[in-house]
Amino acid sequence: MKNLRAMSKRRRREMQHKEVLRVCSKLLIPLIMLFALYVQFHGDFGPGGGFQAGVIFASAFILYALIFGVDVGMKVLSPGARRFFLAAGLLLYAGVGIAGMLFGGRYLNYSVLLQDPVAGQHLGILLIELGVGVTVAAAMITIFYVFANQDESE
Amino acid sequence: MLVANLPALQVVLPLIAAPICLLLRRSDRAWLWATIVTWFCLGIAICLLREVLSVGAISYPIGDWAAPIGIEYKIDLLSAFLLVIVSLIGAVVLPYAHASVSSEIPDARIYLFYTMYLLCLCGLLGIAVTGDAFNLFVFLEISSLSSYVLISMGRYRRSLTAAYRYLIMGTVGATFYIIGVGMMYMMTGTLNMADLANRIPAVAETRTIQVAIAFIVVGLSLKLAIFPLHMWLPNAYTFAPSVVTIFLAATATKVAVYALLRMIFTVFGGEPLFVIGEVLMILSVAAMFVGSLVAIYQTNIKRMLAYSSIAQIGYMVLGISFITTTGLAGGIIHLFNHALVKGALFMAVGGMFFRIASVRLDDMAGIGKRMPITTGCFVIAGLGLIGVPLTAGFISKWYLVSAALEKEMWLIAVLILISSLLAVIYIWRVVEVAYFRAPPKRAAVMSEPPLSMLIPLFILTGASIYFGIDASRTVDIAMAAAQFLMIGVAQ
Amino acid sequence: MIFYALLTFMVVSALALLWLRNLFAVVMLSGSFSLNAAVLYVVMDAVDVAFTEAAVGAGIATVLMLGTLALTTSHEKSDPGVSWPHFVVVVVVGSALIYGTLDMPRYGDPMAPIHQHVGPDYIERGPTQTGMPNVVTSILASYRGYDTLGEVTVVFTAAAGVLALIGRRRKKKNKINKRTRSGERS
Amino acid sequence: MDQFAGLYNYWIFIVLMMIGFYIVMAQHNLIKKVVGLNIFQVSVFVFYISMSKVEDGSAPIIAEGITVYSNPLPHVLILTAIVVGVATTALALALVVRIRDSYGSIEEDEIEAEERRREKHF
Repeated sequence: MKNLRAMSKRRRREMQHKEVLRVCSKLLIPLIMLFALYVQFHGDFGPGGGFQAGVIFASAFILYALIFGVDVGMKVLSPGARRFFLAAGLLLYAGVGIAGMLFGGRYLNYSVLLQDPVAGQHLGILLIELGVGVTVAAAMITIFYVFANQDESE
Repeated sequence: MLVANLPALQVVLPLIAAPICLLLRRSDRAWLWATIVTWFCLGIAICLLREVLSVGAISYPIGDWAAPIGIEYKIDLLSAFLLVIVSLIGAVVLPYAHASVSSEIPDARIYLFYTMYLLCLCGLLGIAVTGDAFNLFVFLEISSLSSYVLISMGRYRRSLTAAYRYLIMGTVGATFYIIGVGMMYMMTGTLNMADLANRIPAVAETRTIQVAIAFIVVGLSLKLAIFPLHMWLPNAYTFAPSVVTIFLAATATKVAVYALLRMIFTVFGGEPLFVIGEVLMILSVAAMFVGSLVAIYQTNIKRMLAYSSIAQIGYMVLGISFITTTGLAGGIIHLFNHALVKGALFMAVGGMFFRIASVRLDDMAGIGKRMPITTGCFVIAGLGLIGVPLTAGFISKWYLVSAALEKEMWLIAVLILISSLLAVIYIWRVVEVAYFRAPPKRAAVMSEPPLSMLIPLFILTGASIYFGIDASRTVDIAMAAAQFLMIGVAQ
Repeated sequence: MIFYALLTFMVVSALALLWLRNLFAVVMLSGSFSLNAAVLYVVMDAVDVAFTEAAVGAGIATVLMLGTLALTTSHEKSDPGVSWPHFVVVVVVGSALIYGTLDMPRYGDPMAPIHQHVGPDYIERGPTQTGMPNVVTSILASYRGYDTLGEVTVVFTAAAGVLALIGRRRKKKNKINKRTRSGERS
Repeated sequence: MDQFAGLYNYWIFIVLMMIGFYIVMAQHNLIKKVVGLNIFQVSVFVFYISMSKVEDGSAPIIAEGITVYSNPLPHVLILTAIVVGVATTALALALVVRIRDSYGSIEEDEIEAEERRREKHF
């Protein structure tokens, strides 16, 4: 048990010396994020959407934390910020539903959001997919950091 | 405008409140927020019940997509009644929670506790209003996941294993449920409950539908903790924080009973109902006896009440298994009464735990003299559990017995009475220890819990007496709901 | 053909899980099982599901399991042997399911009930009502948007639940441990 | 044997489900139980997706020149179910970490023995 932990610590120290890995990941991470955004906003036409985008976006953070250490990764997104995004995505989604109500439709009716129902649907779907993406990404990052952070507690 | 949207708001209000609660962070603010929200939920539920009573069932297509295409919320008398039960308990528990939770859970996690509480409430309410078989699964999982976390927040390490075991069994149950829903969908092409009810008779003879029904019933029975699928329940109730035990014991199993009722009466209907009824009858009688007998031998008062819950779930399911209007009404009344009675009992135990930090029977010696109000409420609620006349429990058992007599099942009627006597034994054990045993010397400082915990206890205990003396309102609603459900059988 | 190759591989990996004692191998195998399922989804035309399964099932779940292994242990203690009561339960449940398949519409049958009722309706109305060629997105986000809201809530619940269970234990960890243990004794 | 043609796939899914179900019930290791639960659920998902398939159909993304699409509804349901599944897994694993911390073991039989040793208190 102790060995394992020591090993993972040693490995992290070694990782910090792996120049190739660090350079490559620095190149990769923006690409991963870009791909996440593509998946997020292209979900209407091809496969993809908020869930997949959120997970891919989170994987960029996870990769960063794996290579540069969890502590460094934690600094990029503080616990408070993670909690904020976690709640914000869900609130955005539920809020779009409430907006539908305020505009005279039933809950989650997007057609009433704009004058043209199809455009309204488009807007509604865009917003709720954004909400999904934000919450899923924040949730995955939170869960990963919490698990990764246990390691150093002893 | 808001009034027309009440069905959605009933569920969405706690759903939106939960992330806000997460952002509040500070324990007191989180508690205050959760309290306000739950009382609003209760208000909405009462409005909905009144509306259903005056204009009949409400249908609410979410997103304005008509039924089989979109998800529909359907509130008939039964679901409105259940909404009131769940949100009533949810609201009454929170004032109680303030003192209890801060004594049992580390301060840094209290806001997470209330977040989970709101999510659990949201899930349970969502199950009660939905008219869509798959949507039921989603909300079932919201309530389940949050209750796993709530249970694990107990102060024993066994809370963790209890939560883990519940998680495994609950997830297996939910997976069984989606297997069943998948098979039904395969044969009918729809997920909407009303639409399913229309389309199932045409394919009711197929083996696929028969297996689908079996899987749905087994899956929900796991959630319901009906004997012999009750293994997760005793530990989960025993080791959860007091507030969680009160809330789950009074609502979660009731909602599962509702889901079972909804599926077998509204969706399946017809022939298979009677087969399910026979199986459920045997299991529920077994549950009544096994639960009560095991309860007698417990030395931990929470575990005793947990086993008693298994027996009481047996009574509710027994009512369903008669498949008559009286039986159903008895089951539904018992669902309501048991929520009040068990809520009150667990609240009293939580109050004792608050002072003596133990739930072992031996540590309760002489507690009747030191905490007379709490113990008094425990005894009154205990009488309700037994089913003494002038308590709520009497009304429901009266209907159950008369349902048995109606079907000329003398044996069942006798068994109901005998198993009620078993409840006398385990409640008496507590009374004996509490009043007739000398208190240990170190217990000199024992005193009543704070008023914020006593008032909710009074409300539930008082209600359990009130609904025993003037049962006309609950009986009327339960009878009407039962008649409405029986329409599905006649077809 | 590829369909059956994938299925065979899935059966083999699931069976191997029964015997493997090394938890690291178990987790990796379960990840590859998910990945296999993802490819199978593509074969069955469910591209969105495949995408999610690959990212969530094979990706995140595996990462979390590896994290758990690092925190606990990576080797299973003893072989529990065959548990006959459980085996009987499994055989009964499995036979019930197989009995249930006997009246099912055949695989790929275009006349199956699900291709007659609500399903094709979505394909017809989806693009015109929501302006999205991807019908899965239009159902997910609009027609059954409420399910998706519930699903996001589940994700939220899981994240908040993980925080409640193991969040921020760095300083308080030992204290909590002691408390739980003494709670047991009291 | 012609009467069973087109059902074999379902049977294989059922075998997979049952292997997962068996692992959940019979294995003592808590992590392995979670893996079993995953296998069980993924197999149910595969079963759902297989019912949406239409012969010669294609993915339900509307494009010109394609007339037969598979049924999109099961896809949506399973998308939801997958995410619910991973949420459950995350919670289960968090519980396992806590259990290991307070019991020093993740083997069910050892934990039960430990609990029974202290059972007299309950």
